[in-house]
Amino acid sequence: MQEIQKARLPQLWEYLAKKAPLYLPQQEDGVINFAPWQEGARVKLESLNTVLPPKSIVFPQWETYLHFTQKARELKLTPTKEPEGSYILFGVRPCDVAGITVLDRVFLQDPVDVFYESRRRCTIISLACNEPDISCFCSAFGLEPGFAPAADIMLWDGDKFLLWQSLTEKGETLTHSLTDLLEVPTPAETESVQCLRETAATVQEQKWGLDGVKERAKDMFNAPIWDSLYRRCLGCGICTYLCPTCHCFDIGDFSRGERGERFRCWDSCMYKDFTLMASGENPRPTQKERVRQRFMHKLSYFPAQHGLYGCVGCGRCVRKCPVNIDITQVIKEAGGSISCA
Amino acid sequence: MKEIMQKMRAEAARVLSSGEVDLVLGWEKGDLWWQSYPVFIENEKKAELLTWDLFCVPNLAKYLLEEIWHKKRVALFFKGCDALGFNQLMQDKRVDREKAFIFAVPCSGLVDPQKVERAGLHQGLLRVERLGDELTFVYKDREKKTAAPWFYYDKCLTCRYPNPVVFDFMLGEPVPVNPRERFTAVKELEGQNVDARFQYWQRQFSRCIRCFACRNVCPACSCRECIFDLTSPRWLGKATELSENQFYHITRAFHMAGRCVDCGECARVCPVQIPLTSLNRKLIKDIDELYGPYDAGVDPQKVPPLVTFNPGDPAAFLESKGV
Amino acid sequence: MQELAEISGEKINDCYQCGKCTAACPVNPFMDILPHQVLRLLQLGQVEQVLQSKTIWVCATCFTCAGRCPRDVDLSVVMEALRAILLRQRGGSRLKGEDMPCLIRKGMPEQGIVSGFRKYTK
Amino acid sequence: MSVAAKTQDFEPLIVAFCCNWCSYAGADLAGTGRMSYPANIRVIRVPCSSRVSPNFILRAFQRGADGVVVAGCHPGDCHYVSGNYHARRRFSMLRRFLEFVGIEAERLEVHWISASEGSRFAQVMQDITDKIRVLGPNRKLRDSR
Amino acid sequence: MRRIGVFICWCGTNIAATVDIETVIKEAREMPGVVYAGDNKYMCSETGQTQIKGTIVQQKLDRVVIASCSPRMHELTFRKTAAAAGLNPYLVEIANVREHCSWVHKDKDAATVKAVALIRTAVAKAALDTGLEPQEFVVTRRALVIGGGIAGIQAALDIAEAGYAVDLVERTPSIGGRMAQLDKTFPTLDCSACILTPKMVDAAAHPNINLLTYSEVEEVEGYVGNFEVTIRQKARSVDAAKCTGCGLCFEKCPSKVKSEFDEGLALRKAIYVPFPQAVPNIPVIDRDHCRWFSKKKCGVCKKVCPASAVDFEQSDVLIKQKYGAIVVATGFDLIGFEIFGEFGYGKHPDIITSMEFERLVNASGPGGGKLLKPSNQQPPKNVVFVHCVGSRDKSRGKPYCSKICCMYTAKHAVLLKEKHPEAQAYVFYIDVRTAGKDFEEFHRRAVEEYAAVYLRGLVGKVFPSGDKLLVNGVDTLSNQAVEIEADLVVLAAALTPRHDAEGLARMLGIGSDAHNFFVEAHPKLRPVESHTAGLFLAGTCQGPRDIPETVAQAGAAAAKAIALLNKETLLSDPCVSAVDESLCTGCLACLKVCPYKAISDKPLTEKVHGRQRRRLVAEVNKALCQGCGACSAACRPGAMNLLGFSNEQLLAEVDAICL
Repeated sequence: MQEIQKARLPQLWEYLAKKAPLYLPQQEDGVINFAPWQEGARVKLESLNTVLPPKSIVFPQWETYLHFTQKARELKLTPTKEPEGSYILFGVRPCDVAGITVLDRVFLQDPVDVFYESRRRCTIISLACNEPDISCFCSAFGLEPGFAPAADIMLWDGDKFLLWQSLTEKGETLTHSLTDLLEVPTPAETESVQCLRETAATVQEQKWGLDGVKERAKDMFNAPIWDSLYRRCLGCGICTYLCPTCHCFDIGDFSRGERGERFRCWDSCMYKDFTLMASGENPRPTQKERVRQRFMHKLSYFPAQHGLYGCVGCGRCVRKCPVNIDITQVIKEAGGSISCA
Repeated sequence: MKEIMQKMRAEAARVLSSGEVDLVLGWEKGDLWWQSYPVFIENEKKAELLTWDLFCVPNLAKYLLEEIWHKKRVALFFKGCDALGFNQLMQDKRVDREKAFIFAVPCSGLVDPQKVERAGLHQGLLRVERLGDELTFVYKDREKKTAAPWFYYDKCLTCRYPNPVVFDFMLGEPVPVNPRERFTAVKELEGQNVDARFQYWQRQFSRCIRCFACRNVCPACSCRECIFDLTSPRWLGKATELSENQFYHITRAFHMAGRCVDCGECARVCPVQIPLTSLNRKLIKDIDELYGPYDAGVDPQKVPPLVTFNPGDPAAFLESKGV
Repeated sequence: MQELAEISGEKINDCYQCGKCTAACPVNPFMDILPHQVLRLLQLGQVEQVLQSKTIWVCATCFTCAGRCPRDVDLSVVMEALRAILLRQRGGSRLKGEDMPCLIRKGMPEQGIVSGFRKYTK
Repeated sequence: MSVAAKTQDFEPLIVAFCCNWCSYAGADLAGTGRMSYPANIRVIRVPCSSRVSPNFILRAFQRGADGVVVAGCHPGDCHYVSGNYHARRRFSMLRRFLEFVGIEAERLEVHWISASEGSRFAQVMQDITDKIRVLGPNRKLRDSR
Repeated sequence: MRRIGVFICWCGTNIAATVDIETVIKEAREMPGVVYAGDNKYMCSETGQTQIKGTIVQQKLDRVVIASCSPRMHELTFRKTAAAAGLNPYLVEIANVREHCSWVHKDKDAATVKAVALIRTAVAKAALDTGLEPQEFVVTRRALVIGGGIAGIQAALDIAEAGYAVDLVERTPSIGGRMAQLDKTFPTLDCSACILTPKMVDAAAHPNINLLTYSEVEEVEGYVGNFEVTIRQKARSVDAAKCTGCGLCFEKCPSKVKSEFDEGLALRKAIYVPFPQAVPNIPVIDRDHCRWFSKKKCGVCKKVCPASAVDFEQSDVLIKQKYGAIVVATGFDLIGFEIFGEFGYGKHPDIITSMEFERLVNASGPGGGKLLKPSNQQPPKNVVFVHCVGSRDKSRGKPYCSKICCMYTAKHAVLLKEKHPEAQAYVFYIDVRTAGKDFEEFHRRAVEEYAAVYLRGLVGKVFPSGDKLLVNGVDTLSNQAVEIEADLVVLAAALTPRHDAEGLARMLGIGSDAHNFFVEAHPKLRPVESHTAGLFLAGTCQGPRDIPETVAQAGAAAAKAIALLNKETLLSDPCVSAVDESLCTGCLACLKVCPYKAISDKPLTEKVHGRQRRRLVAEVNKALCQGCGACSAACRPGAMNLLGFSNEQLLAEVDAICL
């Protein structure tokens, strides 16, 4: 384990940014999002969740993957070059790291998404949460606010310094290149990590027991809760677009005369045209089916298919839903139990 | 507020049990301090779910669009801004006045959770209460008091119609109307040069993720099919390329011209904090300047300024400004 | 001609010689060229003849001609422009900067000096 | 880049929406009278200036137009009685609004050109082309793809 | 995939000299959907049209683009050509590469590039064309003429003679209009009344003409072939069926009011006929001035009427009638004099308008046509006439020439001398315009035989001096200021449309110019039609003109109306708005911007998730819609779409033109 003085962070970022594009949480007009570092960047490490999850970097909202030209009756296709993968994500919270592992299940399984695969070669430096928010519930899914096992490097906030632990070979290599900036922590400091992890876990007041939720959720298709939830749903895409695990996309063309390009972009199961078919038929005709789909997918279908929940408890949808549709209420309905610490 | 909440519950139970209405739309308290969300009550026994607190911000009027079809009559609670939205729906012939039984709830301002968070008062917060002009933040083991306006939504601070302009039954006393200047941000932008303004808006529009929350929450956006969702013709591409985002925001705002009731809901729900209010208010300000003052949503019988004309209108496009 | 157009800003060619300016002019008996003739001569480019006339000095700038003109030609402004052209030509010798202190001491009103400068210098 | 250099290298694309009864006919008259104006002007025929939706204008800018002109009958002369009055409100508002979001107002011009004003049509088009040349290409609203 | 054919016209050298045809053909062949591109020296010629027709058949074309002159020139020609080859005529698009390209650009490369762009745009639009079918609708075979002056009377008589029923609406109690007020007519000096009154009687007696005097048009709805008009017949307070026209009532009536017909120079009674030859010869009660109506006293007329025709209880009647065609002939007013202070009109009784002069010189007018000074009833000696009072005056009056003043002033000079041989006429003028048969000769007679003194110049001031009027003027020919001691000053005032013409134009949906004269559909080729089909113009409501021109135009308007009424049915232009009911929200913003009231709401019942819903949607009346597209732009979701200029098409055009 090593540590870096907070005062030296700008130096670190400058160094890292020279090696590869470096993304970290930055503030613009009061909104904190991952953005490429540059001189004078307004970095905001201390805030918990960014508005958009780092999903927007590994799986951008839209990307072109094919160019085409069409002359008379001749069509020529040129695939876009694979995106650059050697960038660094700095300051990713453990829930968001877990979100990326959920995306991995989708995009890295056969057939592998080569664009995602390429972007996924990035290095993830995670920052543990010391004090999760009241709307956070990562622990419900067996995650730990103070630790992200899937990260390459793990950081803990020790007030004046960040404790630094590489978790993977990739992380180790990077750590080795930083000997000038990193220091060896005192044993007391090293030990404080354990304490931080424990405190963070206890701050989350609600202790969730999710035993049997996946199984019960399966039977919730006709549950009355959907009737009360969907009626107030506005049908906007905030919950899905801000979700670190939602991964649905649409494919579209943009053309200018005979040349054009094909792109893919995020889509949302909350939109009424999400399942609209060319015939005009819509298998999810009302918002009820759409709201149900979203929760069932996270709590039942995805676990059934991939063995893990499609929710990481980051709380973004809970905080940003304009009408407070709250997934924790659904989890409770599915038998999730809460005991207050 | 508690008093009004009691009245709400009593009135809701009364109109349901008397059979005057078969649905009451109100707000219900959630698990967390800032959660007060729309609730649909069809049984008088459930009237106890109703709440009235500093977070009852969602406008209930738009739910009428769907609910009205299967109901005899719907009772609902309106703050001042909600009533304007309702009138706009009336003007667009989307709701039938007869089908709504309106309880007016004068409102002197609601609390913006983001402001609470920014002030660092959110950790461990249980609830927020108001007495006069003072807020009390209640925690497990302590309390904190502050002046209320600090934490009100910006839109509440500039609110010009806190007392509903349309209702059947008034709950509580009308509150004083004391709005702050609402065009400050617009004027500030107008004072900048065109490139500075472009950079400002470019930054805002680039953040847009096209979640359409601003549209879906808006009481003036009530089209059955939105132009932005159409595939033939495809007006708006799905990629969030900057020019497409610009098209979205310019067109959205322009569809609001002469129709925006300035309720500020679009800006409230925007997850990336695009200052949509400034776009809407620029149009309101120009309409006021060019065609005389017009407040959408006050009188649904008035002809909105952009579907009428006066032969003596100014030709404002002849104004030329330095680049 | 161009100078005249610049100073007056009037469109001489708009005049269609209805003579209303002359008909309305209260001092036309004292003019050697009648007001409408002034415009006609200007249309023909005969500026010199107009500048030599008594008319432009007789004109009292009462604006009656301007008020009555059906073609929006303000003859009183044209007259003033003609006078200005002459005065500026004659310029220089009439009023010199170095004479100022003396003139002021003699009690010439300051307004007079200012307007004198405006008239007699370019 | 200096203004002069800009002016030489840059051939602006200007889309003109002309109402069939006045401005399109005015453009025809400019043609009949062989009154030349820059080839940068391309006319789209619409029945009335009130047919022009702001969306078409925005789309033109997205697709690379450097300037857009809407031309209709003089107020009071509308073939459809009141169309241009509606257009006048609509584009007064739109032009101010575009300026507000940082687009040079000069890129959108509205003119009343009657069927008998061929020379005015040519003059207006010449003036607009000159102005846009100085202003340079539209980069602000153009789709980057 | 479409099968589009592109035909490029050389127009001799008109296009080919500036646009490189070969390049254009090569480029056109590459355009999406194009299967054929060819050229012809003259596409509109017989051979060109044969080429188009042949190619449509051979190449199985489903859309046609013609790059040629302006669509305003030959769109119809080529639509007919396509139709002859079995293609729906609305599947033809024109790329205007002549007026908008070859004729206005000199650089061949630039013009060629632009021609290609224009063709590409037309191809993009054509690809989205849909075949349109005009609708047939029945014509109401009845005409309405608004205005009972000479224009209205003539138009009504002509239409009636052709066998169609006509309603002739006149605002005042009698038909006759301005012409009835005149004394003699130039240049023949025949008596105005003598030639007009027989026509008035004819009109009243014609079995096909229904006179609606003392009536006004209140509302106009509908469209060509089927106008629906509401006419308010004001209460006459005299039962027309009983009245014998004996005149006892107005003989006895005690209330006196200035006569409108006599331009205020004489008095009439509160119950009156405007002039002795009035048609119908039935009095009306001017309720504003009648003692019975103001004070509930008097009632003398009722008492003396031998036929008991006076009826104080009568009320306005609203008549609703359908018409196939409308002729508008509302005539003129004179410009107001308030702004021309220098003439002193209104400040001295001997300063009068030409219209007042007409009344003074008229045998049936005040003073029995003796032409005496209004101030003292003495014969005038020196009379000054002033031309162009308010006309040709862009600063305070009207910039246009009122056309008739030169001639009637000459006539007045002649009439003056006839009445008072010792009198002297002085005429101030800027130009004397005598374009017309025998006009110049007449004017010369006034100068040569009647010794009128013409002074080239205008009047600067008129002011009283003793019992005379001093007139300051100028003669720009002798270059001297002139002062005349006059007994009478006559001002030739500018003609303007009726003061309420603007409102009528809006009610009818026709255009009016900056001065509120109604606008013809084309200044040269369609001078008696308005922009709105089925509405025709006659007389001075369209612009200043004299009697023969007015009569000719009235005949022409009548002929147009007759041609229209002669058809049993009409075809509507299919380029109208259409509603996509699935998109329509029913907000009816479209209705608010529609200038033709062509949009209404209608209920629609549909099934949503298995349950019935009834909602409002907009509906377009295809016959009323004129295809302006205002509704399409006002419709937020794009439910309203103008066929032929649809959203899809305009977007495709924008995309294509920007390439």
